[in-house]
Amino acid sequence: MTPLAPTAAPHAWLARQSRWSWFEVVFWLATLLPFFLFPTYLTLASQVAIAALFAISVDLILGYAGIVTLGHALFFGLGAYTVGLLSARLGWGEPISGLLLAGAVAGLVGFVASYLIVRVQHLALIMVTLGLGFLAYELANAMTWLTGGTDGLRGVSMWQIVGTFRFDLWGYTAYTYSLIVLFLGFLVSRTIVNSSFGLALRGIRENVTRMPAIGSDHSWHLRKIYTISAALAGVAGGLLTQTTNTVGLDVLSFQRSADVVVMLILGGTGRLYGAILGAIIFLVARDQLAGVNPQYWYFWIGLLLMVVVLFMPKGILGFLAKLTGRRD
Amino acid sequence: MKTKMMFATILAAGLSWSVHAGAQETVKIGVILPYSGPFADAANQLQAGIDLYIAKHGSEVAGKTIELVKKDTGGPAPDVAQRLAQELVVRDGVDIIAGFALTPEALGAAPIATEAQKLMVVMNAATSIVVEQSDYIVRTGVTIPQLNTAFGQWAFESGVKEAYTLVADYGPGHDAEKAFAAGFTEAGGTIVGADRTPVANPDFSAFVQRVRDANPEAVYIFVPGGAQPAAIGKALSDRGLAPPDTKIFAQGELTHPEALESMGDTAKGIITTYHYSLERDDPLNNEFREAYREANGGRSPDLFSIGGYDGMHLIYEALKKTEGDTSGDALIEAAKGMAWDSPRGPMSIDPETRDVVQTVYIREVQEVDGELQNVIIHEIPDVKDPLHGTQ
Amino acid sequence: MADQQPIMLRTNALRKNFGALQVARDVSLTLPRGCRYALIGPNGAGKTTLINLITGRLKPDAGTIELAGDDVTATPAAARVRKGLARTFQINTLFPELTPIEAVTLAVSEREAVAGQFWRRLSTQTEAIDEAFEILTRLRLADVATQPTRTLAYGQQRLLEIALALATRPKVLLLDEPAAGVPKDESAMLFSVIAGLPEDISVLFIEHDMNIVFRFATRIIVLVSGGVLVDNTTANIRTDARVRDVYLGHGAHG
Amino acid sequence: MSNLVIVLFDGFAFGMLLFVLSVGLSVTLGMMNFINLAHGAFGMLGGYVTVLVMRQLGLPFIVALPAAFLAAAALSIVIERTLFRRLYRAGELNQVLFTIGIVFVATAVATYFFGTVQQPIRLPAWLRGTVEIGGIRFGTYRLFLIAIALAITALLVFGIERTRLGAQIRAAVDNQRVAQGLGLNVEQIFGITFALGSGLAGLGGALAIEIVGLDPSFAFHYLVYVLIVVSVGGLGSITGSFVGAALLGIGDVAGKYFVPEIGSFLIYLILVAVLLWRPLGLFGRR
Repeated sequence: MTPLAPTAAPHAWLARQSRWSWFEVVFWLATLLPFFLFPTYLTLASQVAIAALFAISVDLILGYAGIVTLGHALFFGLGAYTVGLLSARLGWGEPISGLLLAGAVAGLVGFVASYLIVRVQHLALIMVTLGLGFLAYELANAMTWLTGGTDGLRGVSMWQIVGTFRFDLWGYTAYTYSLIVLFLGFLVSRTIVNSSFGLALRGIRENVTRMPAIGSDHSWHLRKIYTISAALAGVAGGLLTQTTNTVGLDVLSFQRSADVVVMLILGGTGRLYGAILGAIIFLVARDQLAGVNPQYWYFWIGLLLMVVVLFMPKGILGFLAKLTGRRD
Repeated sequence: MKTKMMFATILAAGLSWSVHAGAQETVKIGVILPYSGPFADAANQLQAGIDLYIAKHGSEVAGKTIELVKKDTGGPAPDVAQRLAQELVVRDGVDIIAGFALTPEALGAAPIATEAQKLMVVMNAATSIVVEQSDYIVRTGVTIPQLNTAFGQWAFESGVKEAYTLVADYGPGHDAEKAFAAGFTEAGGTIVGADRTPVANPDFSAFVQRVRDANPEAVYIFVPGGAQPAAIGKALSDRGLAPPDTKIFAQGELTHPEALESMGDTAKGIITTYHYSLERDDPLNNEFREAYREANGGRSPDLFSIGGYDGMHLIYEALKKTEGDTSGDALIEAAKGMAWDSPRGPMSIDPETRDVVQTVYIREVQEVDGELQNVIIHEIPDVKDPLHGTQ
Repeated sequence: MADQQPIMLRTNALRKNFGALQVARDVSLTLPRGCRYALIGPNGAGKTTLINLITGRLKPDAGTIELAGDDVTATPAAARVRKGLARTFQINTLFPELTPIEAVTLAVSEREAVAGQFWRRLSTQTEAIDEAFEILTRLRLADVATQPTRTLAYGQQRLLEIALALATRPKVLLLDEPAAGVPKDESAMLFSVIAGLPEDISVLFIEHDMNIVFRFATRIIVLVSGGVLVDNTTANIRTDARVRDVYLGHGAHG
Repeated sequence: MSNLVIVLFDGFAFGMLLFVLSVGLSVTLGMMNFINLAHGAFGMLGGYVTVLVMRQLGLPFIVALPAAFLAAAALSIVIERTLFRRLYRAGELNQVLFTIGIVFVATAVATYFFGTVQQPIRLPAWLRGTVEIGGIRFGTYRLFLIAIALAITALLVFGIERTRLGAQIRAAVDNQRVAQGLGLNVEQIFGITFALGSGLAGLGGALAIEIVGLDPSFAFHYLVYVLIVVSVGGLGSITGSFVGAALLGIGDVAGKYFVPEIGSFLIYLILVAVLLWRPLGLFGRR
């Protein structure tokens, strides 16, 4: 190694950590491929984009701050119901303001919940998130007069985006719109993880007991990222409502909370792209396997999860990174 | 904008070509069901009904071949059902969408039927409002008010004056509670108490004890099929709530064959309302039942099976009537007013509401030749869903 | 000379029990500005416990702690650090996957209250990075500044412990066996780094090697069974018979 | 008054079922820190073995119970030796992902062999109906459940307190490294404990059929209840699991009885409240 000028070295190195690589450029260009290659898969693609955004929101807390959650559907569902109720009960179907409000509502509840979350660790943390998720589900079921209960909320209809683009049957609008929101959400998340705040989160993940000894009020950091993550999950939920015109209790279900964690670990945590890759692999595999056999597809998904753990302990993206010899 | 138009043109061209090419000899039916997840059993039974109909009547109709495209929601998941319906139309070029064991999934897919102008056959989802969501929906299953309003009326006429209702705390349960209470109170009866049990409820003892405390003349029960019927049945008998001291009324799920096997003699005397009665002695039904058991390793058909079976019948007959025209408008016109003899008994499609009209059977669990059966004690013919037009 | 300096840290009758075991018995200490004090005592004397009490990791059952004249007994650990009370750990307590430059920059930005800025790229926090690199250079860690901590040599990790503490710009620095596990020749180097710390920092260090203690400490506090046995200048301790009996008698490496 | 007694009794019996299902997970989680979300799958296996033994072999229920225990224990040994062993040092997330994968596979396999239908069993006559004690009718099967759970608790407590293996297990739960230092073969102890815990889950699955039924979704559905018991009770503690399970069972049933409006919330409210008050669970240490 050639010695670098003492001050330039760390700056250059740190700048390199957050620089856009050509992998990323290629990846985002590739997200446009469905328009050309799989035009009949655009609705699936839009749901993949939504799941990816949701998985990114979980990656922010799980992958970067080490908060394991089995109840993040709480915020996804809040966003979904916010948009749904706005349209069905108040007649407001404007998509962009709806999304912002979905994020705000979910973020607000996330902020309140974060006071509980930072009090517990390990198994207790997982179980508290799980408990809160179930409480939200049961609450939505109990408030059938508002939410429509298990039948789902009826009467949701979205206006055209910026007054021009109608949500069409083929999913052009849905995918374009979801992709743009995903990209924006990704940019926000990327900015966060590459900031000094992101560094503090990694510090918490790496060694939470050291944080107070360097003067860090880490529970405030945790509350902050939890709130941001909740807001992002809410946006993802709102997006689902807007692109499907439906909201059912399943947006709040334990299944959804568990699936998103599975997607994230599958792809690889703490990398943002792992969340996206995991969502793609999980949902596409599921779609294709269920197409072959609608009854037993989860056998193969289960096998996939086991194989990934045994042979790619850092997720699929971690495995790929290792193959190409890149630093984590 | 320009490129977007270009995509759209290419896509539309591609689509119309594929749909056109397909339309020559096959009729594609997209089946949307929760094949995996908590409602997998419903999906499997419904699919078995569909398969039996095709096996029996061949896959050729009106000169075309029937082809099924199955899609799993893993649900209840209205958003997935919506997407799958969209994909079936756009990607697979189906002519008809069918299935729908669960109300939220039918509601999710309904707008697609309207937009794509495709016939949508709801084979089970049992909430009244389902058929109102699109002009292209027709239902071949049952509606909960249809079964329970008439049942409530009959219950009062049979001499019961006071009843307690205990239903699962979700859409269908709420509907059942409302429908039974409406029929019962309109006839002159009184509801002395009403409780709702959590949908994912492993243990009923607390609720049953509440019923016991109220000591009503009769209790009306609605629980989803699966594990809960046997569980609540046993909890009732453990608390000494059993006919004839306390009458037990329920929708037919409570006494399905597996539940009867598990409950044993304690099930005797339970009275249920249903549109399909397994042991009803009728040549059509006997043949259907035996063929079904043979094809499914001895498993008996249930409400899902008969919904799927009759749903296929409706599709076949409608296609014959339109001579193979698969447009949604032609098919829905053909379906309106259609009447036929099903293994469940005579049934028809209401030309106004496109909803199912059928006989409601009141049955009592009795021992016949050493086996517990639901024996029909009363029939109410040509029952329509009482809620249409009232909401 | 140090005795004329203002008192930076004072503990008044600190007491802590773990069940029936008394691990701190009315410990009263004063650290003037710029001091170089050593805390010695046999294993289990309660030295680390005392540091944990002072830094707020443990709550005392009785007694008070003053930092630069302010009572900080009820102040959370992180806030004490921000007020200028830093420590290192006997067992490496680092961030394995972070590089030293990242870890120290983190500590600097926590001090400067910019660690919560999530909208600015880390690499644009130039001042924090400059300062972090300056600290690393001072502690001879510049060469490994961009390697993950877990790949560093053990001695380098010990230095990083100190670097992290320095990044908080402490007024009082408590070093819990900074040379623990470090070979003898390297530990001398390590202490020469400590000796070279800014003169206005008050340093209290735990160390077993009496040669090092006598060389670097101006005053020595001997802790036995949770209580202060002796608190005196190095010169006086050398000749104190009690210290020889209870502590040195047990062997300097006890 | 008699209402209260019967509600407490029913709740306690349900709690005991949860106890048998979950105690194994509590001990293995406490010992090896291995997060086994497939624990419920062993319960499901026990259930299906019971159904097979009773239907195909025509053997009585009381014979099916030990068969369920043995089958689950035996399979768990195989899986522990071949698969789980590789994951002890893997992160908790990988353990979660892997064992969820097993749940998926187990569910699919159960569907393949048994279909999605409910599997009813016919209890022997002496377990059906009710017994009247002091004018209150108690469900016979629930009495049986309580008796079995108490017997298991007694055996476990006795075994852990008084036997050599028990002492080794205690040592391993308390501190794995120290136990290893004392020359104990921690992996072997863990293997045995794991088999025992899975066997108990299998037994729990067999006992559960009568109360909650059995179908392929069992593994996933009851996982949630098992996790709640384990976290409320505290890891590695048999007493904790017992008290946690009893508390949840009674809380669930009593809540539904007295305030049915929030019946479905109560179990989760208890969960969150207990963990915020005592993050390590009621009897958790460390």
